[in-house]
Amino acid sequence: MSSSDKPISAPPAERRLTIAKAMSEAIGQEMERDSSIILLGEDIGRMGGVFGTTTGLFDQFGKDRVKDTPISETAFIGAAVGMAAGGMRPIVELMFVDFFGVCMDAIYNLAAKQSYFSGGKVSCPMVLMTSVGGGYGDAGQHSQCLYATFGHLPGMKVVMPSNAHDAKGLMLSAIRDDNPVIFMFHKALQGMGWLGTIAGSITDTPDDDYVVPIGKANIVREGRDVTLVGLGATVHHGLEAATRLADASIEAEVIDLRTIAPLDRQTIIQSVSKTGRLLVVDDDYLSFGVGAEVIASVCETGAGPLKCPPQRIAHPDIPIPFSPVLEHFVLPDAKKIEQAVLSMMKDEK
Amino acid sequence: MSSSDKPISAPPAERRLTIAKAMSEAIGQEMERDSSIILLGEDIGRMGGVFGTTTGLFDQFGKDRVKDTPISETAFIGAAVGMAAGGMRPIVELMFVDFFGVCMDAIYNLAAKQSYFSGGKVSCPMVLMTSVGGGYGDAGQHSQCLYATFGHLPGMKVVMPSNAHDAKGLMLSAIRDDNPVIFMFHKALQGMGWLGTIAGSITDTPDDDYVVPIGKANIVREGRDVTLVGLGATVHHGLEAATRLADASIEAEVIDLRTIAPLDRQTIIQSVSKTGRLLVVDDDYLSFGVGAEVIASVCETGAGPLKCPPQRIAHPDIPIPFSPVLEHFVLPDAKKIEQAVLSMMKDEK
Amino acid sequence: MSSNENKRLWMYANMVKSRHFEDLIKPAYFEGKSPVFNMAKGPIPGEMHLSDGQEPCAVGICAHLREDDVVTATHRPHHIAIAKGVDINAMTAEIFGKKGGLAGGRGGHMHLFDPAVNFSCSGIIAQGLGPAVGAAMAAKLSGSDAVAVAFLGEGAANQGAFHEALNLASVWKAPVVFVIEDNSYGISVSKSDCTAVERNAVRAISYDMPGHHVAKNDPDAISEIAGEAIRYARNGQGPSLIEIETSRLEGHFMGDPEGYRPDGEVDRLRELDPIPKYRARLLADGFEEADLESAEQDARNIVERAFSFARENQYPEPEEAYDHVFV
Amino acid sequence: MSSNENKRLWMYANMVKSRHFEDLIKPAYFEGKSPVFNMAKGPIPGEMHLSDGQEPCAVGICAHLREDDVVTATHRPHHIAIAKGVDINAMTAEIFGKKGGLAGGRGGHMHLFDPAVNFSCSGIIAQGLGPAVGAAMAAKLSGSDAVAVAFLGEGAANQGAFHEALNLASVWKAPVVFVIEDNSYGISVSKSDCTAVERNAVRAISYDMPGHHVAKNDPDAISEIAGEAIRYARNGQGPSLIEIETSRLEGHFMGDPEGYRPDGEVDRLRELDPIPKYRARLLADGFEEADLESAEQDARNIVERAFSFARENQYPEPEEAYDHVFV
Ligand SMILES: Cc1ncc(C[n+]2csc(CCOP(=O)(O)OP(=O)(O)O)c2C)c(N)n1
Ligand SMILES: Cc1ncc(C[n+]2csc(CCOP(=O)(O)OP(=O)(O)O)c2C)c(N)n1
Ligand SMILES: [Mg+2]
Ligand SMILES: [Mg+2]
Repeated sequence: MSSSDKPISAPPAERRLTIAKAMSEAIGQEMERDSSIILLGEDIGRMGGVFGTTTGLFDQFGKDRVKDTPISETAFIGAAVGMAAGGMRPIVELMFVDFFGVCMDAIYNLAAKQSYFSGGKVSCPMVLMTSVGGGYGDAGQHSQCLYATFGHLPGMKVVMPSNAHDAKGLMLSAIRDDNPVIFMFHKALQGMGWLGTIAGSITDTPDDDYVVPIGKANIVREGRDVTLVGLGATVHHGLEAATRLADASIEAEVIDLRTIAPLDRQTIIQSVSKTGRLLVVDDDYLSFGVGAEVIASVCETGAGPLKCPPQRIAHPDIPIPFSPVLEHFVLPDAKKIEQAVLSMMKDEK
Repeated sequence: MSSSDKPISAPPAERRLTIAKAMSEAIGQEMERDSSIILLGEDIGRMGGVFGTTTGLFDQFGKDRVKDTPISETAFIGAAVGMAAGGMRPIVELMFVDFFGVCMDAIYNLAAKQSYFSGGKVSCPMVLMTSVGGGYGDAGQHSQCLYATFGHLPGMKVVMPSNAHDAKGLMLSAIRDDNPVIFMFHKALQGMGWLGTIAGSITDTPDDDYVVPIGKANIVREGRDVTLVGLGATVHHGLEAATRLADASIEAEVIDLRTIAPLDRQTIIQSVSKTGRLLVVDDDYLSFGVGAEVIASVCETGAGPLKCPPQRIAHPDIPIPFSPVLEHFVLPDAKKIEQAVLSMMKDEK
Repeated sequence: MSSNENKRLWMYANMVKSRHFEDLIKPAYFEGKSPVFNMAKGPIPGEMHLSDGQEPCAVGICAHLREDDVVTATHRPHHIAIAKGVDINAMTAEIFGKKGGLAGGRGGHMHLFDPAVNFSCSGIIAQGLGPAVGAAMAAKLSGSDAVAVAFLGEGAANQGAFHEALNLASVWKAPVVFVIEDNSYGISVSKSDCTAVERNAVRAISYDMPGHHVAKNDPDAISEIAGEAIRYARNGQGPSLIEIETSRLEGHFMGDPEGYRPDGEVDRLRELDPIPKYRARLLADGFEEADLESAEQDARNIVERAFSFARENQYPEPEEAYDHVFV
Repeated sequence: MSSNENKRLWMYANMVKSRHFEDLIKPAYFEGKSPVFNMAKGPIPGEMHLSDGQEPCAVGICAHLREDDVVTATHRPHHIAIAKGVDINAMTAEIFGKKGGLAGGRGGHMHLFDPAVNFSCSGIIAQGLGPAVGAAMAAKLSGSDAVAVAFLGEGAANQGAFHEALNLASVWKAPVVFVIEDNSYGISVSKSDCTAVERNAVRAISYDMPGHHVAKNDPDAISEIAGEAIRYARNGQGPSLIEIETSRLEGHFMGDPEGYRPDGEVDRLRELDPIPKYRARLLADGFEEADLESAEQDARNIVERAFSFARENQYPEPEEAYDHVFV
């Protein structure tokens, strides 16, 4: 059992929250402040969200503001667009990002283009929150990440926290943003007991109102030898690998993207200019993915000189397999990162 | 008026076909050979396809094999998956790729995963043909390319011809492939009079049965100084730029990807190893796009040494604007390629 | 004039305005597109979906709408936009891709947004229905009695979004009216070749909402039913579905060779052109020829001024392409 | 025994088999998941949707199906797979992620494909309906009289794919039967909170097809209606819709705390458990206790052998993850 694999234990400090709790808290606090916020989605009412994103909010705000929907993603995400145009600030849950195929038009052709098609006159202040990621045996239609799918299409901001602190701050930024924001949350970090949770995602989370800005990556560990770029779960794998690499006197700098679109290229390029080595790690499909975008963004600037070719680790271009022996074989983890870095250190130009 | 902008004139040789005619011909010839092929889509019956992809086939094969559908993409693409599992070889048209948002589940969660979820026991021999591209003022919901959107998701092959010869050969490959193949055709190349057509897409096209293999890029012009990678329309822009660059004694090698997934990395890497310079040009959105994947694929191998940073030109990360002055400003063209190459030649390391 | 007479004259004038609008679009669209028809050329590139023949649907519904009522329309939006009171100068400029257009030329004819009168449209079939439900709920939850109307074609009634939106509207008792303009074609495919039922109005049963059918493309009949459905929504009684039998006098889009039409169909439809028919009826009902003529003239003037505005308006600077991706 | 008696015994045996299957899944699923319930752990990770209570739907329909008839099922597929005759050893091994599984462990419990009996399922709501229409058409066009059946939940009847597939099936006169297992919940959301109509069967009107409603989770009643609808399809008369009132005796998935259930609901439902009820009826109808017991024993043995097979079966080699992305 790896260190990231422990069941959640009681948080030591009072304000140590899971991402789920941080999301609910941010939404609840903001709903108190702003009566134009409305929540829509499947099982987000009485149940509080399959992934705990709306816990307690139905009781607190009632059924007019916290609305369970039919299994009609096209209609209710479309409705959110109409609400947003009409002055409300809907927060909508798409239970799994894997379901985007039944409702993507409302997202990328309506929400994402409302501002452009209206010359900036009609805004679309909506948050679409959706779960991503696998690793728990939920197979090929319930474990996808699709970061690049969303990052590729203009007009939406796309964020994903790796811990509760950032989850709250990014959620507040997302709700207050006048543009559509896709808020991805990773199931391996969510802090639902029944899913298992990487411990590092449970962090001190201020009770107050604060924002984590959209579009700003975070250097979660400094280092001089190699830049590890990750997001969500892979940030924790990167940190774990960095700890092990430090034993071998290799100092990895770990960057948590936090925002997929717009991508904070500057932070990455600065880091790589310092370290001269780049490894991107994500758990979305490899080709046309986050790794490619980060590598290209660095290489096209001529940043460097790079000491070895930039590398990427991702889920390979195969559907996500069910059997744990298969799934864990193909998912990125700390060990794969460690090995990749070790071989990059050897592979000097 | 650029050279690529001429109205279609009568083809000089008898077998000079447009891509539309080449597609119809391939489908018709294959339908004669193979009675398990069925055609489904909107307006593909009597009308012969909005983009001429099924001209004459309704009259030739009748309404049982050439079926106009309701505007129900989820149902009829889903039906194609069921037909494919049941031993047929459906060819389905999604009129514009921009509509993927109403039916992507049937494509990427059903068609693309049928083989994997059945351990290879249930195949999904279907072709989904769909129009891509803008440049003719059809605005933000009818001009998108989405190459990377489809290329990113595993289990599908994705092809796009730049000329009629390849269109026929790729279509025959696609139909005979036992896996789902997304066959994109570019509106600027289609040879519909009413759309205007880049002349180079109209080529000699054998009457016979021949295939262009899926997964093999094509070097359409050899050169020693820079590798231009394009697909569909941008291949022609690349060729036009190469002609102009040749006047300045710069010899560009132009690669036509032809297949987006699986990407022929080897051909690209070999070319870049020779030229030392890489410029990728596509008309899909820039970020998380084809350019990123091609650049990353080259850089991660350490191919080179590169004489200057690899570059990409694409549609920027904005919805596709309607007004021609806006749209032509943001679309890639020969001039932008030429200028990019000229500045790359200056920018030696 | 009585308020009903006023309304009828308003409906007539807006039908004329809409038709004149399309009549001016036609030659403008073909500029630069002959002798070779190439959609990319001329001052109005891209697809162009005209609404000739469908004017009664727009005016019959919009006669009952206020500025704060929301309308979502389709790829064939001009008649509806005009009847809803969209700024016709800015709308025309948008269609010409000009800086003074509703969206500064970014949207074009399928993407007309005018927040001043709460109008918008989308080019993806049936995808305006969800937003209309949401707009209706935004009004309802804010305590307003504004309503929303979603227009769709009969072809769109076979799209999943139709089913989801009507069910959701019913469950939420949203003040929204769904209006099917049944012109019996989706591009080349006739309704009977792709729709399991003869009348889409029966589908209202699946959503426990009133389903109305209006025959004969008749503005008065449409207005009567529309009044009922919109009152029903405004009173908090919930959504309705209205199916209107109308006709598409032009091709699906300009340049459509219409080979799929039975011989003589267009001629037959033209004989039933709702505008001269309605004019004759108004005269028979005692309207003065002079009043109609002056309404016609006003309508035409407005349209002509809009086209002048659009033509004289400048193009955006190319760099403006980058603006307004986000607000 | 008469053929009808045989069929009833078959239905009973398959309900028992299905229930016993779920009864063995339960402890197996919880292995490694206690004291802390973590879905990722144990021999069966991931979500697990049990079908306890819904067996009558599966057997009532499948009693009329042949191997060459096609079934598409849902995220809650075990009872249907068993009644359709899916290889139970390979199915169990698949659920355990083993090499001998239907897909060598690639698919898991929501993705069971057995081409030998033309069974498949998908985890995305209502997305199996289009494929069923296509499968039905593949049979029809090849001259076979095979039919297809698509199962869905009542929650899925609000998804756009439902509307599109039923309309398409009707337009094509496809030999397909749509079967709604109405267990009155979609996860935590009750049918009445999200469905505009009380009975989904009325929605058949929108597609000009017969719509049947079967109350009380009764295998005989289901079988009777199913026989009619499947005959109708086989005879080339077209599609039908069947709505079955059934009950979900377990949570939506294993581990569901079911806080959304009214107090006492599960107890009430358990009292109506269709399996003991049907057993009692068969006895009342003159079946021999011994025959039932032997059928039960056979069913249990088959299930137990399947679990032994699955447990003893080896895991795939990790590298096999890369196989079969393409055929
Ligand atoms: C989801 C989707 N599918 C297909 C199209 C292409 N398309 C544009 S208009 C049209 C026909 C629409 O028919 P109908 O709804 O009856 O409206 P009408 O054109 O008759 O006004 C089609 C198929 C589209 N825009 N969106
Ligand atoms: C398109 C889509 N939306 C949401 C879900 C999540 N989900 C899985 S099962 C379920 C409830 C389904 O309810 P119903 O159709 O009644 O089937 P039941 O679970 O009761 O058998 C939901 C919402 C999904 N799998 N697919
Ligand atoms: Mg129509
Ligand atoms: Mg249910």
